[in-house]
This record gives sequence, structure tokens and C-alpha cells, in this order.
Amino acid sequence: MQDQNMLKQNHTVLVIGGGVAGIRAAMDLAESKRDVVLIDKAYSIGGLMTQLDRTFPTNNCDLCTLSPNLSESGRQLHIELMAMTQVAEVQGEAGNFKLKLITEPRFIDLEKCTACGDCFNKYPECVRFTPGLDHRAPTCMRYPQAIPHAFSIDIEKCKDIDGLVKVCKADAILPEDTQKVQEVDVGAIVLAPGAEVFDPGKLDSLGYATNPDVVTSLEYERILSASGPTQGELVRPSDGKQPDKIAWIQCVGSRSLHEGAASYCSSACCMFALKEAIVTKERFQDSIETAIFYMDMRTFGKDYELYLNRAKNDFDIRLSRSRPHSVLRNPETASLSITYTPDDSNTNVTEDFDMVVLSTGFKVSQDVQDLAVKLGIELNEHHFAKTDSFSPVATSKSGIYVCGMFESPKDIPETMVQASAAAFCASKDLSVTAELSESVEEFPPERDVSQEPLRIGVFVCDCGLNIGGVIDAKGLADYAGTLPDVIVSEMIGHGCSRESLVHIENTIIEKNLNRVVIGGCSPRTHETKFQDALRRAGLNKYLVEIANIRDQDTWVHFDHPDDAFIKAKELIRMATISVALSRPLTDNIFPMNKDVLVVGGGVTGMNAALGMADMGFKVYLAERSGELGGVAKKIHKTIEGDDVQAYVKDLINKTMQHDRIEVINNAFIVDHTGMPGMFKTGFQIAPQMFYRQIEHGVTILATGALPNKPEEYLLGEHKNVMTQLDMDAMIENHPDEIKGLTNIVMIQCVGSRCPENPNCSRICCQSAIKNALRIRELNSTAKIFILYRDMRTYGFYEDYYKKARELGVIFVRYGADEPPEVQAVGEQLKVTFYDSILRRNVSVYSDCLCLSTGLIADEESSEDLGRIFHIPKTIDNYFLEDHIKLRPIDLSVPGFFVAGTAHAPKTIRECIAQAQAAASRAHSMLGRDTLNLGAAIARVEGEKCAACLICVRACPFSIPFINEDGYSEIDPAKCHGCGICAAVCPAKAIQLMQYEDDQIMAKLTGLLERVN
Amino acid sequence: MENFEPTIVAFCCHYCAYTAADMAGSKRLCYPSNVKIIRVPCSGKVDSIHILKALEMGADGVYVAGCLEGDCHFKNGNIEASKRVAYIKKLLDEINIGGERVEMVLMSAGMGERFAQTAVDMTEKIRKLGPNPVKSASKADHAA
Amino acid sequence: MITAERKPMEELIECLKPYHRILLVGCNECVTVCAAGGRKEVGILSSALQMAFKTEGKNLEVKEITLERQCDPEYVEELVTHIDQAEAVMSMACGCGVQEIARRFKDKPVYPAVNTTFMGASERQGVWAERCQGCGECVLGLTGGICPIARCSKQLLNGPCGGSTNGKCEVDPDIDCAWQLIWDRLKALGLEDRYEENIPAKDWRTGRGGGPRKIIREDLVK
Amino acid sequence: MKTESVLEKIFASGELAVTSECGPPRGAVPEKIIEKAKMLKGYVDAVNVTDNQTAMVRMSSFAACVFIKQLGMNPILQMVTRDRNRLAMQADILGAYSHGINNMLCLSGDHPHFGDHPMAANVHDIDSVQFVQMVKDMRDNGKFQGGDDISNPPKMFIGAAANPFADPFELRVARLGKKVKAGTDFIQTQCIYNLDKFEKWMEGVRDRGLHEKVNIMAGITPMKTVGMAKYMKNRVPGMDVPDEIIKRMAGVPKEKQPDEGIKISVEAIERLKAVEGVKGFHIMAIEWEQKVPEIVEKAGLLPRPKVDL
Amino acid sequence: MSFRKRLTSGEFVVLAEMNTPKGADVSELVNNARRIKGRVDAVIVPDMENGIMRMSALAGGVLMHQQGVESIINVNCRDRNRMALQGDILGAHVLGIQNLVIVHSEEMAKGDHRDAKPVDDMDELELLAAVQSLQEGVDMAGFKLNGNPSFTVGCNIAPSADDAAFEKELSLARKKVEAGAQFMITPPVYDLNRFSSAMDEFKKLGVPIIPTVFLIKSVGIARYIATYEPGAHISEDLIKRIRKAPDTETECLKIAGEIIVGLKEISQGVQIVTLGWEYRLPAILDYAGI
Repeated sequence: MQDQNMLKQNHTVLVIGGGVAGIRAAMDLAESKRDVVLIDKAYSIGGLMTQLDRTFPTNNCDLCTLSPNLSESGRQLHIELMAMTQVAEVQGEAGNFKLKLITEPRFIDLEKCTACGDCFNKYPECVRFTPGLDHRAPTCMRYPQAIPHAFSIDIEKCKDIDGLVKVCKADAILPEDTQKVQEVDVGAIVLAPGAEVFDPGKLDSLGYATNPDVVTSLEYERILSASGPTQGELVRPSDGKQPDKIAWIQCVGSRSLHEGAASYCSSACCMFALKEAIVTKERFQDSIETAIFYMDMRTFGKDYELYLNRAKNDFDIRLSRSRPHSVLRNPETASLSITYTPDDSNTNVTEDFDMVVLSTGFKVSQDVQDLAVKLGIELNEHHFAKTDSFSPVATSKSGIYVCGMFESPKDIPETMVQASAAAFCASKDLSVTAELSESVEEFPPERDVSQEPLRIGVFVCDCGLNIGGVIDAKGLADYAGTLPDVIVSEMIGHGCSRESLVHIENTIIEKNLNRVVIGGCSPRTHETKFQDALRRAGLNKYLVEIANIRDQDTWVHFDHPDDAFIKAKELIRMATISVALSRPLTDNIFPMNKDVLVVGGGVTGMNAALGMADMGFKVYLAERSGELGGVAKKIHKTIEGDDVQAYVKDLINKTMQHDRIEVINNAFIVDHTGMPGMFKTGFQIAPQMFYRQIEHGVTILATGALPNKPEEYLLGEHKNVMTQLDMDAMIENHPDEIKGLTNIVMIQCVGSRCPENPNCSRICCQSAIKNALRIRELNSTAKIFILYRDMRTYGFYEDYYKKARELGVIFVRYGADEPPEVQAVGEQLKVTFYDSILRRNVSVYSDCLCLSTGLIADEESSEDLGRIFHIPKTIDNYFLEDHIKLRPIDLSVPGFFVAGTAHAPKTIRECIAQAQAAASRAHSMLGRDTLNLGAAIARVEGEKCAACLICVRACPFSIPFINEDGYSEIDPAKCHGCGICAAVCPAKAIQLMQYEDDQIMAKLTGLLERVN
Repeated sequence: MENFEPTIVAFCCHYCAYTAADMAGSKRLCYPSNVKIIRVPCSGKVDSIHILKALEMGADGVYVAGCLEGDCHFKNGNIEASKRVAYIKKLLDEINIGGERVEMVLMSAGMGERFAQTAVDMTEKIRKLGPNPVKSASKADHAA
Repeated sequence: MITAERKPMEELIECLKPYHRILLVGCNECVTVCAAGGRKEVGILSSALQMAFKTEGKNLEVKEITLERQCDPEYVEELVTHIDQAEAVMSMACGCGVQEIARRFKDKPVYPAVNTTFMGASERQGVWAERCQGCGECVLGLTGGICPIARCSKQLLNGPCGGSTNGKCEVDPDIDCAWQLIWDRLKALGLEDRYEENIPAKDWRTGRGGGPRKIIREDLVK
Repeated sequence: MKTESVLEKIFASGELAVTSECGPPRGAVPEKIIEKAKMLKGYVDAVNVTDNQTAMVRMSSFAACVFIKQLGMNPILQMVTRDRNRLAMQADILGAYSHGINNMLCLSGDHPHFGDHPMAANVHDIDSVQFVQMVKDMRDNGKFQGGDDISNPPKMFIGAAANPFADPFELRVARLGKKVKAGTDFIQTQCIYNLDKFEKWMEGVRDRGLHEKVNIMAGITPMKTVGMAKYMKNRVPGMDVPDEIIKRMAGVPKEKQPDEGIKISVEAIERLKAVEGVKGFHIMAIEWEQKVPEIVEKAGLLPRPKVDL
Repeated sequence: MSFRKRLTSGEFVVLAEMNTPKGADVSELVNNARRIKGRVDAVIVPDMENGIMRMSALAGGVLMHQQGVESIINVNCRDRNRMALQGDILGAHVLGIQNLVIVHSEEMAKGDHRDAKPVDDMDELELLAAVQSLQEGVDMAGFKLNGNPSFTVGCNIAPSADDAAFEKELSLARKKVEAGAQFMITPPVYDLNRFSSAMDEFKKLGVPIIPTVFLIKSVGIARYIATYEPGAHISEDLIKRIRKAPDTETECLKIAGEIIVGLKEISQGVQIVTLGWEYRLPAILDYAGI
């Protein structure tokens, strides 16, 4: 079954793990024209994320956002996907690894299986599945768009093999299938094996093992999921009743000293719990009570603090700071009694809930630890892959990179960042010698449909419950069948699934269709998939029209299903009438400029620039100030103790000396034109302010953020009040002064998590602890107080937090409504705060007040650049990525990528990872030699043109001109496709392709037919 | 006319309002199904005749939704559209259809809430204005 | 270019009241360029008229045609195939076009849809200003290329009146004083002396004063 | 002597001439103009009779002139190019002269935009310079504008207006030059408040020697109130009222303002008398004719010289 | 009217700076010149300003001349010795260039040919004297010329951060005037009030003063100038105004226009410097009412 010839020698990258990280890495590599072998031990890829119902902070359905990625990876020609496969042996060195891979038998021929489900219906016991709560799962496939889109047989359990073989109409059952062993040679390895969820069964006090209504957060997710065991019905496992009161208990298996539990923080669980609570509230409003029991609320990610505020303020989710010690079944009421000590009290409280969700942490599975041994990479004390502060995705063994959970516990966006970063490092290893294979998907020649009578095919997705759950999708398809020129009209399951796409292609060919209407989700996300299907079926891709009956109908009118159905009919009719007028169009294709512009010369910018330059690209590194280095120049040590100054110095040297990097200091970007692959950016270069234009294909924004300096707590007024950065410098440069201190007070969240700057600055908790530990090293007697709101020492930083406590650093929590007060008393500062343990105000006379002021977006640069590049920003002025979850580096303007603190506050290590990730994304875009500007360009009908110049004046880009023949001409290479000229032309001589007037009129006709 | 349910056509810019409408979808923000969206690459592409034809064909209200001021992907298409809508409003006043049936709204791609709210507001407003006189007159015509 | 602007809808609706089927004819020349009567405006007016009629419970069938030029009989001839179906014609061309249609189709009432205003130039997108009155005897050579007849409120040929303030006309501060412009221009050209000449009283016969005019090019006459 | 005009004779005598003006009534009864004219008798040498001033319809200048003539005074027939084409103008000139009216002032007139007939056709068949030329040709060459001979040509003493303050300023002397070249005998200027600027203009006039070719009468208009001063400054096109004047008017109580206005006028006359080339004063007291004698007197312009008729 | 004539008759002169291309494609330069033809009195063509190698100012100036746009070319001592300079100046005259600005040049180290050898055969004052001498028919070596060139010659005043520097610049300017400078171009003006007091001093030089108006293009640039050029006096209000504007570009053009309007009252002309945005000059002129 596996074609051995497909496996390329040496220049191939092995990606281990088919979760989001593995998929992202594989796709980045493939787009950069590296061959990839992607293996996963499961029988379909997708990993943990495919089991989630929604993801934070957008509460989107993951399947919808992830599935296009999955099927994309399925069809990527550079990717060889091997499911049910594991590494058996590893030999060799970077650039030349030899691996032995073992693939378990599936007993099903992937080529033949259509995933029809007949085998499962007849012999459910011998078809494999392991979804969240598998005893109630309705389907053996883990999720509806599974890749490979095929079943898997558990031959052991099969009693009637002959019967099973017969039931398969596709003749896909292979009872003789055997385990296969094969050797592959690869140049680099990307580890993305993920993590496993802590098993709370061992913790007797929480009753997980004994009580079915105590579930893990992942199980709860499956219960909520439309594709889950209950088809989205929220019911208690014990009795199938809808719960009225649900509790979440945080830090189960994390930040704990229990047997088998981890001491680190699992980073993602706070948001996970908040999301589940919010989704629950969204669905059931006030009929369900929700409570989260937590120690510190760690919403440190981008815009996560706003999410927390929404949970508290808009959804009325109760947040209780306490660690429950037991969950017991209340025998009288059949509910669960949680006993805990509230934060502001010393007495135990017992409260009843219908369901308890345990926010279980993540840990590295034994399998993965074994794999690490085979690979010969070092693990840290928590069994995660060991990496270096300044090379965040490189393992201890060269040529092997790690991303996602196996590096440290993290959420999806950070996983995506690391996946791209790892892909980048791996492909960098191969870049110099790799002979890149150049193969493009071949499409059959396009059929000439101009003389054919209209033959329209309508395909209506039910999109699981998304469409089918609200309206009668079949009825809609039937209705479409009554419309003029419609030859075929049918309902399909998930239209975007591979199976459905193949079906559409076949139908086009069989029925000789020449126009296609898809009733499904937004064309914004899925148009390309259907266009490709048309091309495979020999039709021009512009002969398809998509009726957005999901995002703009069933999702927003589920409260009025009858109206939604009527509207769906209108939308389908609109698409059908308008597709009749569509005609074949040719895309405009131009050569790609492969130069890179990196804006911002801090650690992030330099890493991105060096990465791209090492790959062989010419890089312009534009820095607004006179020198490289950015904020990192003010930082001396990381919390792990690494020397930041030495690192930055070395980085600057490498950057300055690289012959493919041109550093432009004192550069102000003043204008920008063009499109991805052919940008032109104008600079003014100080001090002489001379003007210079650069042509480039992609842009990486690494403009950073500024150390915040809020006018609070006498900062800037009193000489002994300083920021953590000042403290860092003082420890480094004046250790003697540190030795003389007796009382040091640090205040957290100064200028962050406040109305002016609502988000968490992420870095301050660890930097306060870092400085506290360094002070402690120099001065063992000084009292160090850290006044905090939530200690957000996520991941392994928790270890340092623990260490600081052990070394006597005094942590005192304060509420946002009662912040500490500071008074200057001569040289000293009197800091007064409320001590919740003592339950009274306490004053400390301190000789040094150190404020954790965090970062604030550089409004100036983001304002200028946001305007010039047309890039949206968050309310706190950070650049807004295209998709907060799955595309954390890509900006909404294609060809633009963001990295570092311009995206959101983060540590140096995280910045480096993101810089590498941005380089990877840029690299994957530059992997193409041409750029496609689509077909939406304005065309002038010369005969009608009155040469009035109105288009010449109206065009925002000054593209039209009056040619020698005396009529307006628009260069397709320059046309941006806005259609403003078409709208103003008084002679109606201009039409915008894809949006021609008759097509818009047809849409109106389709939409309004009923009205007249 | 008590149960009058207006039909409203919204011309939405691909880059902002259309995306905002999708966003409203992914956030499951309900709004009246009276609003039907036609996607355009830029609000500046919406021709006066498109608006008029929508009304002529019986729409009770029309709005053009473009990007926030200064955010147009094509520099100033939204401003052009605003001016055009103002011109059409005057023309509609002249022929007693009422310019208030047509509006220009601005929003960014992330404003799913604003999209839903606009749909609610517009539906409410048109409901108060009553059916498009073009339509009701021709219906009367049919009845007779 | 000849400029025009659409007449108020009320007037147009009023004059079409007796009809059920009309021909709406645009022109692809000047009125297209000044956005008054090209294909686009024809579409807009057609739609607006039909709606206006519908609100009154009536139907108006409008056939839209835009001719290359309404002031040439050959182009107007193109209407022949449509004219019978229409009870009346509404023309969006300048007065020349309206009259040409009236001349060709003697039994069809013709109505102008626009007010023909002046010969002008476009100052910028959407703004047209009067530049020429077709007086038939051009003085621009004497006045630095700025016409005092079309652009001075009093058509003064020998200099500004006493009302010129800050370079603007006394009639309206938005109108440039033509003589200020002329003077600035003459100065810039170093032709200040031109101003000293007294321009004699104008012979208006070359303009409308001489009755309707005609140009005959013998060599071209057929 | 080109004409029998008293004004010409006074200029010839080297005395400063004084004129004033009367607006005809907006109705068909002549009493009002007779009354106004009588107030001026003995204090001025001639009286301008306006022609549909400010583009408002009034009794025709020609008819009103006849009444003034009947009082034994010297009317100056004003005529604007706005309302009549060259035929009507020449006809009226012949008519006026036949009634013994031998002074006239050739103007282009206020634009109808400001008047009570903004919808009226704006004739402007000829402009004011061409107008002067026409009247001169009638008088000196005995030719109608169309070229035919006039059997008994009208001998009009020809006046024209000049505004030294309008824009473009540098053109103002040249424009006067054009009128002089066309044959203007006397000039009445726009009311003068900005004496410095006027003197600067006169300098330009003298540079070209125009003061020797034409008799320039400085225009004087007394201001009644500070409100009027402000109005003139801000609303009347081509009027230059310096801030000092407004300040000065505003500096006195309301009831004293008319006196202050007269004082300003008198001072202006005193100062302008000394300016070379100023040959007289045209005192326009709009709807305030009763104050003209006071000004004339205070300015030391009395008694008016007697010249042979 | 020619630049010289306007200058001597006290008329307000409008100059626009236009850089020559780095390369041989002059289409953009020519297009930009056409856009403002008739709206400015002359175009100033810098000569490899800031040490960036470009097409020579002489060629640029002649190109302008061919387009019917009067030009003023910059001449500096960094790149040519006295032979080349005199030769080029004679050439310029013959090719129709009527105006020169003798400028001080940036150090080579700040340019894009850092390894090039600076010539600096003489200084600005000496060059000025040489131009005077050429006009009188004698070259620097004392030989008599066969036919004299004639120019209107100006000089620049450099920006100064404080009063002392200002005094120094002023005295240097006085020397330049003594040496024959017929007009002086000042550094960019961002604050009219502050400039008008400096203007009082400049006026004492006795030659027409032409202030520079520099088009700020972004908040970042405004902030940079405010921080690093203390003598420039960009106010916080101005930065705020740019920042709050719905359309920064338009606002910046307006600001430049407004400064020009203000300068009409107090100076004898203005030099507009757009550095790369020459195609925006018409808009600035519109806002300035020129």
C-alpha cells in the first residue's frame, strides 16, 4: 500500500504526531517545498483539538476551522501521511537519520474505503474508535472530516471476517493485512507527539473513578460537542438529566504535590475551564449555574484577560478562589458535594453540584518518553523535551526539533507558533543542499462551456448539525431542484469533506454539469476547496457560486428555523440565478518577488531576518531607532539565568555581518503599495530623512512593544521607585546597592489589567520572581514582598514561584478594588496593603519599591503602520492576527506576518519562537514562484467608453488611463479589484469580473422574486 | 400590515461587513432573517442602480455596509459609497419612496455584534416605515 | 463640453403622466462625461421613474437606449426600431439631442430629462464650471486665456468692476473674479501691456445676437 | 470747452468741485426727489441721479434729472450698462441732452443678483469703458456707436467711476487709464476711508499723468453709526474701511456717532484737498442728504463758486 | 515671470525640491515636474544630497529646463574639485540654468558610498566667491573667460538646536551674503510663531529669505523630529493633530499647506520639500491656495 518510491532520501522531514502542531509543521514544510513524512499512531490525524467542541477565546467550532487544514494536508503532494505508524528505531545524525517505522494493519484499503459506514453498522464491535467517552460514541470515526477518511478494523474482535468482507461494497476490507516495517531516511525530525491528559482516577478525594458525574474537561467537551456521544445534548452521564449546577475544579494534576501529579502549571486549563463555562452559559443562560474553583486565574494570553472579564461580567460565572479538598456524592440528592475553604474565610463550606468538571493538566506520556530515549534527546525534570532559552524548539540533539505540548504545556495558538518555528528550523537544515521537488497538482484541461445550455448542479451541505440541525437540508435541495436549469440537486453531508468533494466532481462529470451552486458555509473560508473540485472536474473555477447558508443563515437564525429555511431558499435561488451568468475567467498570475522586509530590529526582528537570510532570501531589516537590539538591550538575565546581553550582542553581530541582510536604521515607513508577492514600501530615513523605496514579496512585522511607564506609585518621582527593568539593571550593575537593602516591595499588575490597558502583560510575574530570586542570591536577609493579583507563572515558571516561596519571598494577594497605597517617607516608601490572612491593613516601610509595569503596545508605530499597511489592531493597539487560534502569525492582509511583542507581550524565548514561525510562514509563501491575483479585475468595454476620465480620477490607486485608442484602459497587473471605477462609470463601460452588474442584478432577482 | 415583515438587502464589503456577518454567525448572534446579504469586494463597488433596482424589485430597505473610516482596503471606497448613498437618499425623497429606506453603515471585520445590531436596527426601522410603496402599490394593482 | 443636470423628478414625472410606455434615450457624449445622461444615468432615471409610477399604482414601461450621439441624425436613426412601441420619448441629451429626436420623429412627443446648462470644463471630479458662451468671436487671446464673457458676472471686457474683493466676484465669494485671474495670468506671462489696450465694444452678431447660427464648411458640404 | 457743463467750467476755473447724489423714488411721484434736491441747492455744483441703484427698480434717472433741472440745479445723469443695450442707451442720452442735461456718469452697475429683480436679464451689451468711448464718440465725432452720423450730437460732460480699493489693486490705476483713454472727463471715486491707500493710488495716477487728463473727485460718505461702518467693511464688495475708523466710531456713544461720522468725513476732505490731482469731492450721503450742507460747510468748501452759464 | 525677477520685485516665490532618480529612468521626475508646471516658480534639484549617489543635479536641472520648468541646482564641494565645479557651472549656464544654491554637503560616511573619497577642494564661501568671479569673467586661476555666465545664487542656513548655534549660523549666513548669496533658504518651519522671531533676525541679512516647508508623513516622523531635532520645534499639539486625524496623509498635506499660507505673511517665498512624495506637491499647493 505504501509506495516506497514516495519517500525521498535525506531531504525529507519526518514529522511525528498528527495533531494540530504536526499538521501545521507538515503543511509549512510542504508549502516551502520540503518533502514530509507525517506519522501518527492513531488511525486518523487531528489529535486532541479535534475533540474540542469550541475553542477560546472566540468560542468557535474547531472542526470548521481545522478541517480545511486537515484535508489540505491530506492532498498536499509533498506530504506522505502514515497513520497507525510509530518509530521503532533511530540511527544516524542530523541530515541523515535512518528510521525504522512500524505501521499497524488497518485491515482496510485506504484507496477503496469510502467511509460509508456499512461495516460499522453491521459489525460495530470490530470497528475501532476511541472518542472522548467512547462507550456512547455514535461513529467510529473520531470526527466527521477524519483524515485518512477511512475506517479501521479491530480484527481481534471480529468473529465473522467473511461477513465483514462481504458487507463492504467497495471491497476495501483486507483481512490479510499485516504489520509493515519500513525504513526511511530523513534529514530532520519534528516532534509533535502532543501530551496526554492527567488521569484523575488516582485522586480518591475527587471521586472521578467512582462517580460518572465527575468528568474531565475533555470529556465535558465531548458531551458539549455536536459530534460527540450525546450529539451535543448536555446531560449528566449518570442519569441523562440536564444539570442545573456545574463546578469546575482547576489544577487537577498540575501545581500539585500529589502522587503522579505535576508540579508545573499546565497553562491552558484556566482558559479551557472559562470557555466551557461560557459556552455552557451561552447555551443555557440562567438555567445553569456555573462555578470555577481556582488558585490563580491564569489568563495571560492575548486578549485572554478580556475573556475572563466577560466570563465574570457578562456571563455571571462564579469564580471562587479556593482549592476544594473533596468531592463526595450526596446520597440523598444524588448530587455532588464539594467541600472547600473560601479565600476570605477559615471555615470549610460544602456546596452541592450536579456535575463536576476536573480541569486536568497535561503530561508527557510514557510512549513519548520512550520515543525520546530512542531519539536520544534529553528531557527535563518533568519529562518534557529539553530546549534552550534562545533556541526554543531545538532539542538537545541537532536536527531534531520539538513543538507543541511536548516542549511544554501550552494552548493552541502557541502550539501553532512552535509548529511553524520547528518546521522552519527543520527546513533550514535542509535548505542548502536540498534538491527541491517541483510538482504541481495537475488539473485536466478546462472544458469549453460557452456553447452549452445551462446545466446547474446544486449541492446542499448539512454541515453536521450546523445546517441540518436548523433547517431541512434535504427539503432545501428538493426546492433547488425546481429552479430553472438545475439538473442535479442533492444534499450532501459535510460538503467540504474529501468524500463529498469527490462526489461533487463525479457528479459534474457524469451529469455534464457546467455550473455549480454550493449551499454551505462562508465562501470566505471554503470557496477555494470547491473551486478546486470544479477544476478537477474540468470546469473553470469561477463557475461555482456559494450560498452562505451556514454562517449567515442557520447560525444566526437558529432561533427561528422556519424563517431560516425561507431565507436559505432565497439564498440558494440567488446563487442559482447568478451562477447562470458566471463565465470562465482566467486568474492573473505574476512572478513573485522573493525579498523580505522585516520591520523592527529587536530580538524578534533579527531572528526573523537571520532566519530568512540563512534560507537564501534577501532581507531588508528596517529599524526605527538608530541601533538594533530593542527592549532586550535592557534585560540582563532570563529567569533560567541565561545571559541576555551576550545573546543580543551576538545576534546583532550576526545580523550586521550577514551579507544577505541590509539593515536600515532610523527608518520610518511612509507609504506602501502593491500586493503580496510584489509589495513596494517607501521609507524616510533619518536624520537626513531621505526617501527610499524597497520592493519585497513579504513583510514581517516585529515592531515590538514598549516598557510601560504608568504614572503610578510615585514612579518617576521618587528615586527609590523603579520598574522591574530598572531593578534588573541595578542587580547587574550595582549589586552592592542590592546588598544594602532591607525591605523590598514589588507590586504586580501596575499599568496592566486596568481600564487603560486591560490585558495581562504576561511577562511580569516571572520577571518579578526572577528579580526576587536574584536579589535573594545577593542578599539573604532582605525581606521581599510581592503584592500580586494572580501569580501567573505558567508552565515551568511555576517551579521558580515555588522556589521563591521556599526562599522566603512573601507573596501577598491584593484585589483590583483595593490596590496597595504608597507614600513617600523621606528616602523610604510606606506601602500599605490589605492582608487577607491577617484581615487587616499592613504597612511596610520599604527602601525599594519595584513595580511590575509590563509592556504596552507602541501606539505610535502600530498606528502609523496599521494605517499604512491596512492592518487591524486590537483595542489595546497590538496587531490583530488573521485567526487568533489557528493563524496566530498571519495577518489579515496576505503577505504580512507578525512576531514578537508587536503581537502581544511575551518573553524573549517566546519571541524567538514566533520569529522563527514568522520566517516559516513567510518562507512557505515564498515557496511559490508566482502569485495569483485572482480574476476580480476591472475590464473596460472600449466601444462604450466616453473617455470621460471619471474612472481615472476615481480609482484609489490611479490605475486607469486613457489609451491611444481614446478609451480607458486598466492594467490587470495593477488593478486591485475594488470595482469603484465600475460603480462610477457614467457610460457603464466598466465591469468588474466576478461581480458584473448582470450578476448582481441576478442576485437581486433571485433574492426578491418572492416579493414581487 | 400588522405582520409586515420587511425584506432588506445588505450589500456587504468582503473585507469588513461580510466578514463581520460571518463573525456574527460563528458567535451565534441572532438577528432577524429579514436581512439578506450580497457580497461585494468593496462598498465602493455598489452602484446607485443596484440600490434602486433592489427597491424597484420590492426590497423594503437597502443598506450598504463598508469598513470603518480610514480602514477601507481600497483607501476610500467606503467614503465614495457613503456619498453615493446620500445621493440616492435624495433621489428617493424626490420620488416619495423615502430616503430613509436606504442607509450606509460602517463596521470592521471583527464587529459581529455591530453587524447583528445593525440588522436588528434596520429591520426595526423599516418595519416602522412600512412596506416599500412600490411593492404595496403593485400588489394593490394585482389585487385589482 | 456641454454640461447638463437632471431636472427635478417631480417635473419629469408630471410630464410623463399621460403615458404608459416611453423610450428613455441617453447620449454617450457630453452628457455622459458630465454624468447627466449617459448609460448609467439612464438606468437610474428609468428605475426611479418606474418606482415613482408604481407608488401611484401605475405602470410605466421604459425602454432604455443610449445613443453614441444624439445630435447626429444617423445615430438617432437607430431609434426607428423602438419608436413605435413608445408613446413618448424622454431624452437625457442636451437640447440639441432633444431637438434632433423631435425633428426625426414628428408624431412622437419628446421631453427633455435634463436642463442643458453651459459649456464648461471639469474643475475636478464632480465639479463642472462654465467656461465658454459660444459668442462666436473669441477674445481669449487678449485676456490671457481666461474668458471675461463667460466668467465675469458683468461680461466686462476692460477690467474688473469695483466689486472685486480678495480675488472673488462680488456676486458670490465662491466665484473667482475673472479679471483677477486674467491679470494674474497676464502678469505671469509678462504680458501686462495687453491690459492697457481698450477692447472695443463687442459685435454680438457672431453670438446669439445675430439670430440662430450655422457653420458651413463648403469643402465638406455634400 | 467741450460742453456747456457747469462742472467742466468749475474744473476749468481751478476751483474744487462738489457734487452729491439723489436716489429717485421707488414710485411714480416726484416730490421726494425734489425735496432731497432742494436740500442740496447752493451747497453743491451738481447732483448725481442714480440709475436703478443697487439693482432695485426706481424712477428712471432721466426723468428724475428733468425734475432737478427744473429746480435750476445741475443734474448728472447716471446710466448703467446692465439694463439697456447700446440702442436704448444712446436713445436716452439723446433724450436727456434734449432736456438740457449735459453731465452724465457711465457705470456698469450693480449686478442684479443683489437687487429686487435677480431673475432679470443681465444686458451688459458693452462695458463701462466702452460706454465712455461711445458717449465721447457721439459728442466729439458726431457718430453713433454703430457708425452713422448724428445730426445734432449730444454734448455730454462724461464722468465715470473708479474704485481705488478693489482687487487687484495694482490694476486700479491702469483701469483708470483705460477710462481716461476712452474719453472720461471726470471721475468720481468709491467712498474713501483708507486715506493712505487712496493716496498711494493717486501716486500711481500721477505717475501716469492721468491727473492731468481727468478731473478726479474723491468720494466721501459720512457714516451714521458704527454698525454702518462694519457693514460697509464686511458686506460691501470693494469697500475698504480700516479698523481704526471702526474703532473710532465705536469709541463714542451711540448718539454721538453721527457727529463723529461727519467729523471723519470733514477731516478726510481736509486731508485730501492737499493731494495733488484731487479736483473735487463727491459727497454721497445715502438717505442722509440733509447733512451734506453741514459737511460742505465744515470742510470749508463754501461758498460755491459762480460760473458763467 | 522668472524666479530672479520675482525675487527682485519682492514677489512671493514658491520652490519645490525634486530629487533626481537613482538610476537613469527619469519618467517619474518628468511626470512630477509636469504636475506642478506653472504652479511653482522653480524646482530645486539637489546634488546627491545626503551622500546618496544619484543622477547629477546638472542633468536634472537641464531636464527641468526642457520641460519648461525653471530650475535651481545645488552645488557642493564634496564631490568635485574646483576644475570640475567651474566647468559644470559654465556648462549649467550654457544649458539654460539660471540659478544655483551653494550648499554644504553631508559627510560621505552618512551616505551610501561610504568608501568614496570626499574632495572638499574648497569651502562654501570660496565657491561663492568663485561663482561671483566667474560671473565677472574671471576663473579661479585668474584667467579671463570667453563669455561670462550669470546666475542668481543662494545659500542654505543650517538648522540650529539652540541660541548659540543659531548665532553661529547667522554669522555664517552674513558671510555668505557678503560673498554674494542673493537669497537664503532656511531649515524647515514647523511652528510659525517661533519661526517669525527667527525671521526677524534673518531679515537683517538683507536678502530674500525662503523658509523650507517639510512634509511630515507620519506620526513616527513627527515624533522623531520633535525628539532629535530640538531646534525644529514640532509641538505636541501638532503630533496630536496628526495622530487624531482620520486620514493622516491628508492631514500632513494640510499642515504643510497651512504653514505655507502662514509663511506668505512673513517671508518672501517658500521651498517645499516632500522627499519622495513629489507627486503630492499639487495637493500641498492646493491646500496652500497656490
